[in-house]
Amino acid sequence: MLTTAPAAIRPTSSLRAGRLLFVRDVLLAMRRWEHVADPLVFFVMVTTLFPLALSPQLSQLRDVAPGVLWVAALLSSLLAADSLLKSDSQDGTLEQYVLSGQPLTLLLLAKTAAHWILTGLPLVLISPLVAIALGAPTGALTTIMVGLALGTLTLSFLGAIGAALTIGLRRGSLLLSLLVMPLAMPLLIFGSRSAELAIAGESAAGPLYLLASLLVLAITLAPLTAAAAVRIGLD
Amino acid sequence: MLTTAPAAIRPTSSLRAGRLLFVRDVLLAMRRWEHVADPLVFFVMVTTLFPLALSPQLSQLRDVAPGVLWVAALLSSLLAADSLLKSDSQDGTLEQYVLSGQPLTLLLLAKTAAHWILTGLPLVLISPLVAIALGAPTGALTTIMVGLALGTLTLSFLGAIGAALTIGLRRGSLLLSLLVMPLAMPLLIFGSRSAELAIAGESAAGPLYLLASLLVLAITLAPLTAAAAVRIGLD
Amino acid sequence: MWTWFHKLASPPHFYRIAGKLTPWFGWTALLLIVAALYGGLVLAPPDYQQGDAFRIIYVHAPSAWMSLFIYVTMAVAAAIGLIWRMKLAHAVAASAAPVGASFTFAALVTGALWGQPMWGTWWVWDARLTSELILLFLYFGYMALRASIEDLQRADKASAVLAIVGVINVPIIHYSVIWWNTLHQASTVTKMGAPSISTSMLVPLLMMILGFNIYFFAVLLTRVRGEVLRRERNAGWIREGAQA
Amino acid sequence: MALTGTPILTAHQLHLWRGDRHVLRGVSLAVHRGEALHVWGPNGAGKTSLLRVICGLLPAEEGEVAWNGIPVREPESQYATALAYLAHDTALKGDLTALENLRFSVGLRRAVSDTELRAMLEDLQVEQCADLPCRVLSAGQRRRVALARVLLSRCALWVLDEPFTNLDAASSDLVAQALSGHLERGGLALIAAHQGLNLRGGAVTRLGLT
Amino acid sequence: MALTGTPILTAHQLHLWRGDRHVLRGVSLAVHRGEALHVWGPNGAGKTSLLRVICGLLPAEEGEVAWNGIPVREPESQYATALAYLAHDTALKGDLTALENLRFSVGLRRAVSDTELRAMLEDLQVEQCADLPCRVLSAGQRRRVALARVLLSRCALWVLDEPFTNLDAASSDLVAQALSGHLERGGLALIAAHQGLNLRGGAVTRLGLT
Ligand code: HEM
Ligand SMILES: Nc1ncnc2c1ncn2[C@@H]1O[C@H](COP(=O)(O)OP(=O)(O)OP(=O)(O)O)[C@@H](O)[C@H]1O
Ligand SMILES: Nc1ncnc2c1ncn2[C@@H]1O[C@H](COP(=O)(O)OP(=O)(O)OP(=O)(O)O)[C@@H](O)[C@H]1O
Ligand SMILES: [Mg+2]
Ligand SMILES: [Mg+2]
Repeated sequence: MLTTAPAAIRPTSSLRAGRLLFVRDVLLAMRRWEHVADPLVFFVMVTTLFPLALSPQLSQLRDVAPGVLWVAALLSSLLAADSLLKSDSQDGTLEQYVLSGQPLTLLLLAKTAAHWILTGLPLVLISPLVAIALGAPTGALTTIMVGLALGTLTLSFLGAIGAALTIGLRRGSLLLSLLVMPLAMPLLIFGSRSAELAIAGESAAGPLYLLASLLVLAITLAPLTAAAAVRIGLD
Repeated sequence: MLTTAPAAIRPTSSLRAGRLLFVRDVLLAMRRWEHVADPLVFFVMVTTLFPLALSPQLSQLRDVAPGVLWVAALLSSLLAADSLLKSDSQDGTLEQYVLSGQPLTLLLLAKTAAHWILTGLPLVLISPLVAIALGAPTGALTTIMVGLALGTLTLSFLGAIGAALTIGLRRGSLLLSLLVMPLAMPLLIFGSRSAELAIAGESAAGPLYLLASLLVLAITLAPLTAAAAVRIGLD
Repeated sequence: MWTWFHKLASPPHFYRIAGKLTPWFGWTALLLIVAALYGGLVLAPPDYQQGDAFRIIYVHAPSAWMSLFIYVTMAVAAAIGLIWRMKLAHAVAASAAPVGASFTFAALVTGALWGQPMWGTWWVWDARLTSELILLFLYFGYMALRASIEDLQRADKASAVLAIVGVINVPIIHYSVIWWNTLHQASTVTKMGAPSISTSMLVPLLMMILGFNIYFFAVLLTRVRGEVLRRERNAGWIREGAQA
Repeated sequence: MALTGTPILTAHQLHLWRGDRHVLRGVSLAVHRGEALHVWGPNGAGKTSLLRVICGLLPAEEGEVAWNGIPVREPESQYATALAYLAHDTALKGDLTALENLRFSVGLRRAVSDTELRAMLEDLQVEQCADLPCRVLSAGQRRRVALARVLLSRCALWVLDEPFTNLDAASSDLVAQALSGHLERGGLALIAAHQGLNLRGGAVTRLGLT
Repeated sequence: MALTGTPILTAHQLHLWRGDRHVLRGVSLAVHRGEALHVWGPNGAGKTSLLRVICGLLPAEEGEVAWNGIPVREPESQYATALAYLAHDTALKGDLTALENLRFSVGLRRAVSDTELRAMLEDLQVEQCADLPCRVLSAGQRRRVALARVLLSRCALWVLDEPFTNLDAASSDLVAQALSGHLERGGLALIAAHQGLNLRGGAVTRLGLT
């Protein structure tokens, strides 16, 4: 077979390539289930740390609950973002993407999507429990979840940019946080604001719309930017 | 020279070996100054994120200041801890330590010390600024600094254990946090308590003594444990 | 005694003995629990101030107790495995962890369920509650570490180190939390349970705790047998067993 | 086999500086169908650098690379789809099995079936590693799995950086054999290696760097 | 050169399982002063594993390694100080220069002066890399710097895993030369390599793994 003439080949469509990458990343994560759990547990832990560091009256807790929730979400997304491209760039897989002839933007989009499914979504799903532990009323839960869903997804895309920019820097993780955090400020403000309103029992439509529009912006621009950054990072 | 007979050699004493390692690590960090800055800036960022996420009345801020300070310190120490052994284990240097004939415990002690100098100390030094920004009275600053100094040093040692346990595990960073955080809870509690007392203008001797005793415990036990873990981690 | 210990520690031997013991444990546990449930849910009178809500105690207190008991068991087994290089001990520790975690979880959930009627909230940052929660994290950490190392020997030893460090830390956590909590004014119902528990309530509770313990041993034995099979899969005695 | 027609891959007067070292000093090359260009030279001569420039992973300060006469600016799909690069490090995921790695890395370029993948692993005599995580594979086994990616890519141009590293004699022959097969099918190859290349089929031209 | 006296390094009936693969099946060996044991065999035969077991980095399930007749449990100082190991990967810090790397890694074992270090780098013909961060060095240059560590370690036992990887012909000779010098000084060596070892001085015994 090594020397036989090749049969006609069927090149891979970009979409198929994207799907392949998506599937592979999910598979890769499942190989080590605990890694999927990690950002989740981190989120839960940070939210547990706070009450420990504060005096444990529920009333006061409820005031800071939105802040705690969102800062925790922000941090764990940032940490997770670190792993988005690291292994790929370390073992040279990233070069292979660039050389694969597939649109890098699309590949990165797929990667980011997989990444959110694996790190952001679980966090959103657990948030009601955490919110209750922080003394939020049951009425506020849906708003909080929606807000976090929009926020974490946007964060994943921001994280992609940061990860792309820090390719090849050992110990990039903290540097990455530095790059992304400023971009994430608006998210944090609107997000915690929405949670605050929800807990106070008022309508949080305003901040949620703002979050949504930020998400749209991120989805359209981030993969392009990240792709460019990757190209730069390689040479 | 390749084939000439060797002159008599002067073997390296354990202490000298420790100093060598210490110096090398500091040098290595200086090569990438941004890494020294990383935990610091992360600390500052987290502490600035909070006021953003909360409604910024200073009174309320002052109540949560100790919590914010200490959670931020804890997190940035944990993140920094990830890099304590990672590069050494990736490029096979760690094996060389084990085979160097020098006491591994001592080498790890040196490494941890260097690590604290590079990641913990800057954080302690900047803390007064942050504390004031969070509305702490000037009277409380020394106590806060002492508390953070004791706490971060202990955290570095705990981090060493975590790092040693997660050698060579991909995406070890979050796993590490997961392992170390429960161990770090007491630090957080006593630490934030001391800051709280200081801000309230009372004596924080009690919690500080407890922190100190925890530190002693850590210094004596952690390097041994870490060394054992490293030996395990290599095969 | 010592020789007997070593004999037991040899996998094939243990496998056989455990196989024999399991059903006994299983049935006694079942009997005790059923009896305790009857005593607790039917015979015992409703609590004069909590009404029937107090009956959760029959699940809650035993699970909480087990959560602590199992962690210690796990750590001790791990230590034995590390010091005397006994594979079986590692197997025990490995099998104990998930059981302990689920008991901890049960304690948390039942506690929370109880908290709702009692304190009007699912969760308060009470000392005991918090340390229980942290205990859950310790279990998670142990399991996560074990799961992320595929080489068995290494996983055994590394997680053993963690378990031991953890058990040193448990009392520290416990007291730090209590201390932290009591520094503030008694925020909520810190002292748990009904005032003086009457014997008609106590006896079933004790039976329940005993039942849970025996149940734990039954589960542990079966799980360890599974572990042993997995670990010794290419050892001689299993092949023979398979042929036979 | 005579090298007829115009060269497919050409590079003209490439200059590359790394730090203050002038690594590539006006390197030109031309590769025809069925030709393997064997880049050799002492350590640090610039072989890897040259290969990376040709792949477009490293921009040369001067000179240009052309494919079918069309200058290549940065890896564009048309050129990239024709090129398979094997670097010093095998781009394998330690947590995925050899098969999963290939399923993905080959799949990125073309539709491929597991049977085909397994067949190739068998040809390279690493079938027993197909379902092991690459982390546990030996250096040479990893190298072979990485080579399988290239052999399966069906690309016109193979760019191999020291493909024989860590390989035992037997598998070195296998690779050489695969290579000559590729050339006989009209493929091109650019190979950095310290050992001499003696192929059954195909023409080998040597390019020395100093 | 005749192999006189009792062997210094011995291993008896080593058994090692990796996963469910029985990698080392009762390997025994004995190395005398001035002897180099050349471990060879196909990829995946277990050369690296054997070397790591000998170094005490990997515990063998059965069998034992003895140094001067004293069994070695885990790397104890007495044995470790007599042993220098070069793995598949060069334990170099990319951010430090070659000199700084050596200053540390050799310094861990014995007091060493920069002039001595530079002299060795010169002997290995990488003096121009002495002050470059290892990150930018070529594969072969990195390999040579890593070898310099071993050559300078003054250890009685050299354990080298494929020392010739990435090396050009010239430097392979240099290494071989250094090796025979080591043996003539009464040193021992354990070497995994696919190429044959032909040394001017010292005795070479071959140990085949399958
Ligand atoms: C999530 C909430 C709760 C958690 C995590 C929790 C945890 C615990 C723990 C750790 C113990 C100690 C078991 C032992 O030391 O043997 C315990 C015992 C107990 N708990 Fe809770 N608890 C919770 C809620 C409650 C509530 C709401 C009540 C009733 C008001 C309650 C009543 C008791 C009683 C009566 C005992 C047994 C007394 C003793 O043996 O110390 N618990 N619980
Ligand atoms: N920043 C820099 N400053 C100085 N010299 C550099 C720098 N970066 C790379 N070099 C030099 O450029 C050369 C890069 O060579 P390259 O890696 O292409 O060599 P190679 O031919 O692949 O060698 P090998 O056979 O060892 O793989 C090396 O000599 C290296 O020392
Ligand atoms: N967990 C595992 N399960 C199955 N096989 C394994 C496992 N870990 C290692 N192996 C096998 O054990 C062998 C390890 O071999 P080792 O790395 O010692 O080979 P080597 O002789 O150094 O090969 P090379 O010449 O390629 O370096 C490989 O065949 C590998 O496939
Ligand atoms: Mg090269
Ligand atoms: Mg090998």
